[in-house]
Amino acid sequence: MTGWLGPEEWQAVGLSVKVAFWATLLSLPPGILAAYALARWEFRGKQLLNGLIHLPLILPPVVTGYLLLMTFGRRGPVGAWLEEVFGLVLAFRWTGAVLAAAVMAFPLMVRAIRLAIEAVDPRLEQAAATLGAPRWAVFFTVTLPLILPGVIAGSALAAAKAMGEFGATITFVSNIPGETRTLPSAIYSFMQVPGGEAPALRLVAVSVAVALLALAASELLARRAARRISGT
Amino acid sequence: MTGWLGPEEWQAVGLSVKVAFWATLLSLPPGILAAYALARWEFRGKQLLNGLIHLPLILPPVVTGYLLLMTFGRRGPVGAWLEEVFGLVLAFRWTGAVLAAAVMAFPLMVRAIRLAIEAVDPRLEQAAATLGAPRWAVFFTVTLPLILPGVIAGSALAAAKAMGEFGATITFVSNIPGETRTLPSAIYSFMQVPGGEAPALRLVAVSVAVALLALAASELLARRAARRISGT
Amino acid sequence: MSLVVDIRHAFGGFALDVSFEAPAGITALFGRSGSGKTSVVNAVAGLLRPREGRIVVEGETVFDAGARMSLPPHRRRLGYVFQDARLFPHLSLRQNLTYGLRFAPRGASGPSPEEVAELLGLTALLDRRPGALSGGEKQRVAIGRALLSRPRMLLMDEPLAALDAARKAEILPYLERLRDRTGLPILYVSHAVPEVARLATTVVVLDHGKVVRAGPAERVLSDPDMVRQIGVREAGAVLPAVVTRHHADGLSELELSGGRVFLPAFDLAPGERTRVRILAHDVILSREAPVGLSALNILPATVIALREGSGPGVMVQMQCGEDRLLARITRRSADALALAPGVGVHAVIKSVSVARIDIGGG
Amino acid sequence: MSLVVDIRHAFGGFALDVSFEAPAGITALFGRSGSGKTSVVNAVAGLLRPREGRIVVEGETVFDAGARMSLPPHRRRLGYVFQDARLFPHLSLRQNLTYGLRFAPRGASGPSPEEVAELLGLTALLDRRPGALSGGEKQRVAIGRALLSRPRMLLMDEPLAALDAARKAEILPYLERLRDRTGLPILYVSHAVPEVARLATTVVVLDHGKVVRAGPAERVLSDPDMVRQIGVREAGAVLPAVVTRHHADGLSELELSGGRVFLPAFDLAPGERTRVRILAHDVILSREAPVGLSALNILPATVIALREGSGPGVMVQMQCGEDRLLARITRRSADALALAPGVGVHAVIKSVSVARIDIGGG
Amino acid sequence: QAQEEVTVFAAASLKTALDEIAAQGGTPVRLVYGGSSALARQIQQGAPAQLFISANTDWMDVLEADGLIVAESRIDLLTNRLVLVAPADSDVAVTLAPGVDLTAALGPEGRIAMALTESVPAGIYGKAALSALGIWDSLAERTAQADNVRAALNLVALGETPLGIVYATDAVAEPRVKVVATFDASLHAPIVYPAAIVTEGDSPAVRAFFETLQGEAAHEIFAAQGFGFAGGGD
Ligand SMILES: Nc1ncnc2c1ncn2[C@@H]1O[C@H](COP(=O)(O)OP(=O)(O)OP(=O)(O)O)[C@@H](O)[C@H]1O
Ligand SMILES: Nc1ncnc2c1ncn2[C@@H]1O[C@H](COP(=O)(O)OP(=O)(O)OP(=O)(O)O)[C@@H](O)[C@H]1O
Ligand SMILES: [Mg+2]
Ligand SMILES: [Mg+2]
Repeated sequence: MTGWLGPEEWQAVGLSVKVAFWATLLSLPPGILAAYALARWEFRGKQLLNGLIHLPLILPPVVTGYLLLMTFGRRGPVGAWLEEVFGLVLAFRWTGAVLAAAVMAFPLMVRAIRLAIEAVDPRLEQAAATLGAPRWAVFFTVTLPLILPGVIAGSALAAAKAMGEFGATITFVSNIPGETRTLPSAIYSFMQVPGGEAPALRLVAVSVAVALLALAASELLARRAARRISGT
Repeated sequence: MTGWLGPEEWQAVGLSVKVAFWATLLSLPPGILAAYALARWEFRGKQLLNGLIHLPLILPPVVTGYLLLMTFGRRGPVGAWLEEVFGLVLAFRWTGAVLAAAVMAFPLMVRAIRLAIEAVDPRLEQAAATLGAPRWAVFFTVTLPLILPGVIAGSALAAAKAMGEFGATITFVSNIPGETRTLPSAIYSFMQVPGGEAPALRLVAVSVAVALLALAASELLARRAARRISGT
Repeated sequence: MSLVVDIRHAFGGFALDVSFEAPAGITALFGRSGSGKTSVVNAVAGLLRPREGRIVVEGETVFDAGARMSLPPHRRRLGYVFQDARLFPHLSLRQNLTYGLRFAPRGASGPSPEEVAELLGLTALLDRRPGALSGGEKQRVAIGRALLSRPRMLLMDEPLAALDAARKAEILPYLERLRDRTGLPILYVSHAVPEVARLATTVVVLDHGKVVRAGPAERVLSDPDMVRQIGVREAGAVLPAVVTRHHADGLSELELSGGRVFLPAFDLAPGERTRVRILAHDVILSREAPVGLSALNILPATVIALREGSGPGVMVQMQCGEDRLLARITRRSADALALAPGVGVHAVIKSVSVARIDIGGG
Repeated sequence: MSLVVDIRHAFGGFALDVSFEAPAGITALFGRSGSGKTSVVNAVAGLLRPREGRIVVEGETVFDAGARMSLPPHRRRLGYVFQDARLFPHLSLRQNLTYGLRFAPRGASGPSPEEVAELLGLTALLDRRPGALSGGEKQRVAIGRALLSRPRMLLMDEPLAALDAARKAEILPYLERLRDRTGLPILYVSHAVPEVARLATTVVVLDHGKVVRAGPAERVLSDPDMVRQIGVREAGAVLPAVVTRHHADGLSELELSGGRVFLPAFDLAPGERTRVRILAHDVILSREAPVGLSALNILPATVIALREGSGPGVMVQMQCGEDRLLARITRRSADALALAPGVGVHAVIKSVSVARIDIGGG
Repeated sequence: QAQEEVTVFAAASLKTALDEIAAQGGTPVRLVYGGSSALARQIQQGAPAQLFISANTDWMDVLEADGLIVAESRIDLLTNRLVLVAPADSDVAVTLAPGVDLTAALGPEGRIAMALTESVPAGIYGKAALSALGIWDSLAERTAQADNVRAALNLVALGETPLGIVYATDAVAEPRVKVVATFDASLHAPIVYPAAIVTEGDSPAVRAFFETLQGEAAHEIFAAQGFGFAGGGD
């Protein structure tokens, strides 16, 4: 198996998994918050927020990558500030790949979670409130457990997207072996040269295998969570 | 306004909207079917189907486009058959762009609808059955109306994705002005040359405006559908 | 037999083993909370597939585990009023009510949606959605919806529990008319003994998933052994009666096998047969024929047995004509009156204590 | 005043305009289906924000439309038993029951989860999930959950409707004890007059969103005008009484203002005050003192008024000591006995007809 | 200093050759491949590039104007040629003379695969060449423009288009296509791959590797891929 892929390729596989993992995990809190806000709150600029979240879906990834580069690059306003204040560099680092993947996957995650929140029976939340639970407690003890299947589904979608993300990533953090050269970037590189199809397809197979594994795991988790909720 | 964009660019806008519209509309029936199957049925190969549907999310779009070209191109097995039997040509046609956009958007749509189906209380479907409704009638009179908000959300996601799809489209049907030159292709084109950022951003603005409009409309529809369902 | 149920099923920790046969009319399923009533109804409706056994409705086998056959719910044509209303939230009341109509066989007759809405006091609400209804309103819609699906049998799981006395008093006679005029069989779950006594032809008593008693309503409800299941207050005898005449002052006269009784007027014609229920605790006993009492009904009877409970009460079983009567009195009174088997007594019954709800055809 | 409600609200087509004050104890909300009971309870709980008015619970203003203040539900600390159980489907019964416990103030005392589970017969089910429960089991969990949130007031919307008589007979005394020992006020919605009569200190009768009658339970339930709301069968008088002694044969002796009555034994000590309810249809009248009857309780009384209804019955209101008694007899009997205001009569009441459910402290 | 790794940003089409050169040892290098435009923008944003090899002079000009590359180090490292390709089983024969009728070779439905003619270098050169032949106007409608030259080649390889315009280097290694004709170098601006040292990344190691690239061994490898050299060769 190790013979089948070169060390650089294994590196790309590992990096992709790492990026997808962190992108999904770090998107979860803001994703749940945004989904909750869109599903439950009324506020000015709600449609704007909704549009903003969907933007990475609408824009060609190159544009998203370009905008990320301009904003979070070392010379970009936010990027410079992050580096100065926190010493955090995103540009051309795997952390930047995480950001790009997270941004691209965010709308998918938010949509799934939002649908789940909208399906929660508000009467159960009311019941919790009458039992003395403050709003945050209602959220953590009732809402969140009830939307768990949606959160898992959203995370699965996001992780799959993060595994496959390419356009924004390569535009933002480039294609640096060991740092930002994810599986899709590697596949792209192979596809750009004569005779690269075979190694590209080998990487595609790996990527599909990893993603299917993750998907199956998420199905299992979601099913277990759903069983809990059906209450039997 | 017409002066702000050239006629070719207006053409690209129109084409993108047309492609997104048809891609979304045509994905709906198979999308609902697939979501229903994944949510409710147990069958061999369920995980495989699930994986297959997610594939376009996991693969770099170029690869998806490449696979589409090999399958649905004029020389591809399915493409040749379609042309022979139905006279339907996809390669280099806007119909092909619709196919590419639909395939890319499909996982997003299916996920949303599936979540909605999983949230339907099966006891309502049972009630319909005891009132004499056969399974298909239960689906159309109870299940479908109840999942409408999810269907709308899924369609919005799919349409947004279809508006932004670029990699698979250009790989499959290339960039033919008036036929397959969608907004993202045009934007990509501008982004390739020094100083092309300004015109690219102009097109981005148009694309964002169109998508936001569609999103807002979908929100409105979904809200109305949800109000119906809350039953007040 | 209009309904044959013979099923066995196991949930985690709960075993259902129910077997009974019921003739036409209304079959009441009676039993404590958690005794398996809803499970039996679900099995009849096709929503629960028992592990073993069979179910026959009106002569047609709808479920047979041995033959691996189970008619899908929509082919069984049983109108089910669920314990939780289960209205369609996306449809208006009118659409909820008429939902089953389009799936009913062409020729099937039955009440019109307007009649049902009127009966259930829903006419003003027809354009509302279920979410904006009160608990009782929901339950009424559920009843109407089942009625309008033109079923060949009704399954009703505590349909009147959420309703007030006045509303019940409107719906019960309607169910009786259904039973009597159209012959629609009904499987009826209720905790309310007056309802059961009034409506049921057959009573099936469940306990911990098993049938502990099943048979004609008169027999089961008059059985002193059933006191524990039914509750002391609701114990009583159900006696067959024939209407003899209606008086101008609003009283109807009925002939029991043991004598004549007066009841508030009701709408059966003279000559028709009915049933009256006389609660044990509504009966006063006297050794001599009492005089000058407001009570109109005094029946001579002979003590058959005295049965003591744990409390201060004694259940006195009496022969009254060809039927049996029950009286619940204190031990102190029994002693004072020197009651013993064979002793002749007079049973004093206030006419109004044979309540409307306790009269019914059968 | 333990509870002050003064609210106005309008749904599409339904106007709520309710104003009443209730002292400590149990306040029963009574009224036909759709009369606005649940809406009032929701307003008290903070789940419905009325357009106008104010609500004061135990001296604390929890809602005041004028001052634009509305305490959020979780700060009101009212344990709400919903008409639909609303259990948390993702939690086990044990977790459902103890849900409110962690949010209760530190010092708050009350029954332990084990006690509550035992009382409600849920001990064997604690590890189950709500989806696998029967209708009555769900309702019992909902009651336990509200009790265990250590509320300063209980809101109960038809909590016992889905329960059998035996189970009710276990839960009712517990609610009484709560009322008497801990002084926990309860706002109680019910269609069942026996429950209301037994428990309620105050009765508020709603009709079409308006209060048609409110006041102490004895007064409201004994009011012949309430017959229409309550139903003929449930009309009766509620009289204050003092326990005098308990007899060895299982009877307890009580002193009413108009005489002595015997009841099946119950657990109040001699000297304690209580209430007994005597249903109008359980009373037989006689001009002369009857002899040789199994009925132990015979009270002398004077006819105050006769009220005719639409049927063959007459409601006879009598003075009996300082209290009023109601009897429902036929017009024929009233004529035969020549009843008229001022006439002296003997009211014959079977001891057991003053049912357990109709005795209660307060 | 042998440990210092040199980061090279290079046009994706150079991958095969550069991988091979790096594998021969010497200076350890980190090779980053991408589109010239993306790489140039990243260098503008401070990417850790030390050497930039572009497929496109415009972007190198931009960087030079911004002072981001060491101007004196800039050279035209490689050159390329434009060829007309057809599927290997095709029997089309064309001579690229002015006014040549390519539409006949395309048939009624066929298209000619190119890279984007407005933005991608291979497409720009191709359009220039066709214009010089005076046939662009008649062919513009019949193009199938891909986002990069590899995708255009792929269209021909799969037989989706009967003709395509790609670099000679691409055609060399693709057995499913054959070169029908080669465009005369005078028909378009010179196709060069400029290379330069990035100002911020200048170091002895990068200069050493830059030397290697211009050395004999590297030349052989480039030549085997079909590249030419500005200074001489073919
Ligand atoms: N959100 C709403 N919109 C419109 N009407 C409503 C709404 N909620 C309740 N109603 C109406 O207000 C009236 C009172 O409802 P409520 O639930 O308070 O009645 P209730 O007395 O509790 O009846 P029940 O005994 O049947 O539960 C009903 O007619 C109901 O249809
Ligand atoms: N899916 C299930 N899994 C496990 N136990 C179940 C399931 N469904 C029902 N039960 C149990 O079976 C028993 C009978 O339930 P059922 O609903 O038939 O009772 P019921 O007689 O209708 O009671 P109620 O009067 O309270 O509605 C209950 O103890 C219940 O907890
Ligand atoms: Mg039940
Ligand atoms: Mg209510």
